[in-house]
Amino acid sequence: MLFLDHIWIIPLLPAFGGAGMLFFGRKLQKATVNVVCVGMVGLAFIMACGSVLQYTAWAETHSHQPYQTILYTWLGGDTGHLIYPTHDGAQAPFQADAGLLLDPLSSIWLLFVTGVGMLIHIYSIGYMAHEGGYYRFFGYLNLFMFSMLTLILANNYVLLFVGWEGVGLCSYLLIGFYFHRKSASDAANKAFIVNRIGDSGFILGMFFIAWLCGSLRFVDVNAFAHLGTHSPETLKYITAATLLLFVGACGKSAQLPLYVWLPDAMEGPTPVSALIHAATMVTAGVYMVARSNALFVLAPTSMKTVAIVGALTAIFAASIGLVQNDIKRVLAYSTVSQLGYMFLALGVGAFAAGVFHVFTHAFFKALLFLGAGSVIHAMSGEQDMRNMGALEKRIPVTYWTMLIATLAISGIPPFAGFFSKDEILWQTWTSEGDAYRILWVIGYVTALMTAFYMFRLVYLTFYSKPRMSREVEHHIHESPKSMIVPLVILAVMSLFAGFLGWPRSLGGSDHFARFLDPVFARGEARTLIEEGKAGQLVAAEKEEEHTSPTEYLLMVLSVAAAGVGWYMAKRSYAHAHTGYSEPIKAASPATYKILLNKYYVDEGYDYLFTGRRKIDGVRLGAMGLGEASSWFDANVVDGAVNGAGWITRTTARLSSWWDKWIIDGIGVNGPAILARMLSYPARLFELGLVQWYALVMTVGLVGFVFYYVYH
Amino acid sequence: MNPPVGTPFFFYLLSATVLIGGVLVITRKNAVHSALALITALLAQAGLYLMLYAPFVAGVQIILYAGGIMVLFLFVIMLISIERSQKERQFNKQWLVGIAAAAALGGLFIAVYTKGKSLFPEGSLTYAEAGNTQGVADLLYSQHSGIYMFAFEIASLLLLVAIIGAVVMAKKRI
Amino acid sequence: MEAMLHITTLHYLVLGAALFLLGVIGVLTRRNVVIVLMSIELILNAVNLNLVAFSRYWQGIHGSTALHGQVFAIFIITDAAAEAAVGLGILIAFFRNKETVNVDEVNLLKW
Amino acid sequence: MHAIVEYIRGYLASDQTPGAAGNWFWATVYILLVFVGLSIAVIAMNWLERKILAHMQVRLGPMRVGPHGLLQPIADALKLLLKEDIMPAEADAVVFWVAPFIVVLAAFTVFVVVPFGPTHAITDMNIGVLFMLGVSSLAVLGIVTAGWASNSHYPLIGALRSSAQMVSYEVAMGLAVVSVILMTSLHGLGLYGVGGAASADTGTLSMIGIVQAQLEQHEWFIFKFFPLGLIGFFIFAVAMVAETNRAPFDLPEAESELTAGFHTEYSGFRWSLFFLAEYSAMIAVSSIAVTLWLGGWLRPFPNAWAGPRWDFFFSLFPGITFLFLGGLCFFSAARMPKHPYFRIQTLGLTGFGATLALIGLVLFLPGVRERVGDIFWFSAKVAAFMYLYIWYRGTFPRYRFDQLMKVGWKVLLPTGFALLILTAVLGFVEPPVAAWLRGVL
Repeated sequence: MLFLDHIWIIPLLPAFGGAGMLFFGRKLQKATVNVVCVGMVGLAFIMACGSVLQYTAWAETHSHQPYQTILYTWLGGDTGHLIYPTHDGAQAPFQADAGLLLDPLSSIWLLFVTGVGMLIHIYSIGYMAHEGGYYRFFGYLNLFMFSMLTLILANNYVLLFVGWEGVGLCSYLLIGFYFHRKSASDAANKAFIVNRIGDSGFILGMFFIAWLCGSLRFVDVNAFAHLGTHSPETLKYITAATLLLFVGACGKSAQLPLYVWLPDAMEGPTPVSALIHAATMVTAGVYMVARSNALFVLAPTSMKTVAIVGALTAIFAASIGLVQNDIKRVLAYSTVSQLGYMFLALGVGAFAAGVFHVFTHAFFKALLFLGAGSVIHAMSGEQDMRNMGALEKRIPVTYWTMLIATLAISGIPPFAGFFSKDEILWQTWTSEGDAYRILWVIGYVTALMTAFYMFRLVYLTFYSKPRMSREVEHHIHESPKSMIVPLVILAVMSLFAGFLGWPRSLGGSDHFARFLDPVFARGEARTLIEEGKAGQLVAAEKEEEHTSPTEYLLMVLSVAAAGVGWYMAKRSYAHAHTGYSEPIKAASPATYKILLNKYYVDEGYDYLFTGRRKIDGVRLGAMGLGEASSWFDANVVDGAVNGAGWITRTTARLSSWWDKWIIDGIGVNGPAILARMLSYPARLFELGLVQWYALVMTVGLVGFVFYYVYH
Repeated sequence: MNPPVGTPFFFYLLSATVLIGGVLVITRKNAVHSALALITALLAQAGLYLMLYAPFVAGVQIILYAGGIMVLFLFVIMLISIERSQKERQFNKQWLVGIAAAAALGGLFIAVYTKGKSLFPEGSLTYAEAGNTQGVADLLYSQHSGIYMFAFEIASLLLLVAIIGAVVMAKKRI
Repeated sequence: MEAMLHITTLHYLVLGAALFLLGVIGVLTRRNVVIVLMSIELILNAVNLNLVAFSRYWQGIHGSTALHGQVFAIFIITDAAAEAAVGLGILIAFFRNKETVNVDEVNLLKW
Repeated sequence: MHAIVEYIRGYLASDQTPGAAGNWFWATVYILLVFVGLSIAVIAMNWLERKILAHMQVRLGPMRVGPHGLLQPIADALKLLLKEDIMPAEADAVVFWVAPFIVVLAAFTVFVVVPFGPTHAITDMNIGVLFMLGVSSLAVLGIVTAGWASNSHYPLIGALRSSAQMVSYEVAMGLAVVSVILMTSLHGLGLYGVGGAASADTGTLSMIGIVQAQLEQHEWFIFKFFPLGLIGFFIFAVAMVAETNRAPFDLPEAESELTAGFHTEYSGFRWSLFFLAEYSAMIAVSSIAVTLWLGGWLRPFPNAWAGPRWDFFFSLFPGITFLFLGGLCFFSAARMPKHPYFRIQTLGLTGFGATLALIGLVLFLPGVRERVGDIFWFSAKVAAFMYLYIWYRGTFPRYRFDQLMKVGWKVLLPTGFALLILTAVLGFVEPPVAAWLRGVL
């Protein structure tokens, strides 16, 4: 068990790389930076593969337990401090280990985070070659890898939260990588602050769990959830805890209403967008909810909330994406939308399907972003799709790989996206309760929109007529090898990753869901037996029985939606000239304006929370309240404080006078003056000449010897 | 081993050299002459050490005093010009009192030695000088009988402090 | 004459005392700092001479390993080296500031 | 009368140095021998240095006075003795007069403890090495006073340079020597050990004792704890050149900068004393190096090639050497021009060669043969050093003063400290490790 026993090395590798870069990077050559950073992540990837392989072997003989290793306790523990009462009155120590946990769920994250991370590192070598702060960029990236791996491998909520905050920090640093640009630093601040709102929910949820279970380890929490005999009171608390956790997930994974930071995060370099804001970090929320599935299953209200928020986010972001012109922004909204899909899956209890979508999404979305980066690279930094066009022949590799990714995200078989998306829609449909049919409809429309805006992107970029300036056109070139190779690898993965989850209905065996069974199924089965009423949420168990004609029908329908979206995009944009017209604008200018301005959500937030916009010079909302309380503080509270201060000062002055003239004057200086006057005669004896002292010494010596000889 | 030859003769010869050297040290106007007289006295004293069967101390006396410290003295004397001081008074105002005090001390010494004459009765003793260095080393470093090991370390510390002190004192800018 | 021909420890002690007195006179009366420092060396040497003489005396009583006096002499030579280095360092600093080497022109310590 | 003869003959049976045996007669004889030998060596060095330097620069060197200039040093000596002895008016007379004698005294006194053989030393002191270092360091006093007493600028600068230089390099020199003294106490049969186990674990400062330690430990100290011994030897070899103020460290008398340094104002007999002292000091420090690192009087491979046959073989070397030199003279004489003007030269050279050959034949006599082997090997090793000195002078450019100080304080001194520590550590650690290794193997 070489790799499994030393699994703690995996996060430490990029940590070393990152620390090395941030401490000594300034002096290093670019080649050294490459070798160290990419090498560290590559090693981490190799170790991750080895660990997962060994884990599968290990799990066979350990009844599919999670593999857990605790290095040491870094907070609380047996010290006797930090003891608190839990909800049933028992005393429990607050404890957080530096412990690692590997189970199928974290295995999947581990593999694609290190794998995609490595590819994006390689890509960055080419993409960042001519940028300043090269070592800083790679240092941040490695630091991010460390945080993300900590998050994934954590065996308790507190350590997970450490990784959670770590990736937040790296996200902040990388969004603001071009910190001399105001928009970039604003975007970084926005991401950071919005995430903190979510984190506050997460922390509260964590405390709830600690209070409920007496422990924050996942195994203990799961054991608590599987206990089965929960009073209605406890179930309410669990609902509250899971809702709070979901707030955290909303922040990190950009769900309504906290999604606003993600589109702005595109200010960072493109590899960062691909790695952090598409493939890995934003799925942390999904991971956290999936990790807490045992608790969520116990709280139907939370599940419904998750599903509804997910579905709404999906369609909301997709509709915005229809009209955006910035190539990266389209992809950003697409990411938000796909994240919505994932939460929809989690909300309807199809955890495996959600995770599967995360997995496939990581590849094709990273590919899309990297492809977009390659396009931007070719276009000398131009990001506006209105100024592109007809790049198909000029950058063929980028074109082909992006086309594959587009087919994948649109859900066209047999590309990866088809399997995961179809699975989600199918699970939504089969959930009991009519309301879920509405969610299905929303998801279905979103799928159509997805196909439309993705093909819109492809047509505007690669087909149609060239709309760029002559100068830019002259410089178009295919990207260097280090950028192309990751694109190709990711394209291959986008093509084949879906086969892991080939559904039973099409004659497959759905390896992916099977692999995840130990994480999700057991809890659900027990809940089903003991609760009965939670049955409608448990779809995974029953899917084998439901291989019905409906499923094939839905499959055909979703493929049809993708086809329709493709066709509409082709008709509108296949021959777009300079000054082409948007079809939505033609149909309804008002809708177009609302969509283009993103439903005015940012402006609304400015009025309500940030106080950046005022009405008649008066701030509204949270900041207005702040200003009012500030006035109260300045005039009333501080006035009282100043009054107290004045009284103190007057007293002190009196006391000072007394000290100076009475105590110091008579008490202290008096004796000193006396001593000086008395010591004046003794001073006359001191000549300050060394030899005089020596003479006195000699005379003293004579005296002593005389005394000892003749006494 | 044959008894050393002419011990009293050499003793008186070397003693005379030492004393004359000492007198010259404190009477010469020119500091270089003083230093040369001191070197002579020191070398003669090294000879006395040899007569006392202390060859190691004699060797240290030669290499450290005559070869090291006195070179330092000469070096410093040459660095500071002393033409002016040669024309000035050589003795300070208290010289008479100083000599008187020293004479009193000398008188007391005489008194003490006349009183305690019988304390050191033996004549010329001969001891092996063969193991002298090894014996001194034994006292300084040996694991069991090295009772001066700590003192030795302290002495090395003292030297370190002296090095730093001398540099700090003498260097214009550090 | 018999006493003159047998060199006893006392002979060395008398020589040491004489050397010591010479050193004391030098320290007490000379103005030149260099010579004062040299006189201090004389004093230290007088002490060393006594110590080595005592060492021989004790060797006569306790055998040839009673070398404590010689060890002390070596320590004193070490100290003399340190003293000379620091003393001459002070002397150079002093000369640089006051352009003189006369010790009775330094009495700043008085104030 | 009989007693006196017995006194003289009695020593020959003993195996001690005359000093240790307390034999005044032989001590005086040895002193005279050393003095005469040293004077001859200095004269020979004078001639050799001029000839070798000349040949290195593709010149002939002195050729006129005597055959191949053989009588040149004698002529020079005569000239120096007869020259007027000048003393500058402003010089400090007494000190000016005393200074060269201090230098000469220091250079010659050193030879009291130099061991030309197990019994061929004037005396064997318990503190031999310390004595040599101490007394040779006294030379600096003479140089400093000479420079100061001249009351002139160049000599004073030369004197200051000399004192700084010699005090600096003495430290490095002492460290190298101490490492050897440490080695004498490390008898342990470790990885490096090839000799027999020793009786006691005490070291020695005695010159004879050091050579005997090398004999006992079956290796010259230059090879001991390889490469530590070699490094120590290197430090010493550099420091000793600096100590003797020879090229490339001849800054105190750098002629291009200071005319002649500390002896600029000296002339005639006094100048020749400085000359004598310089060469004696060179021989003295070379003797230290030979004794400490190169096995002193030991012939090559005294342990591996032991036995009467080998002894006989190696005892032939002194005679062969002299015969060879004599042969060289005959050869040169034969090649002299046949012109009558050269008759005296040819005759002189033949006579000289005959003398050398005669000495060589005498050295083959059994009684002599067995007694001079030690002296021969010692002198041969020292002679190699002497040649090195000349070679340095012929090849190396002079150092700048700050570079000189840098080498002394920043290179040799730290290396010396490291060497000392490593020697101690190795001596302490190596025997058990070696024993363990042997156990493993």
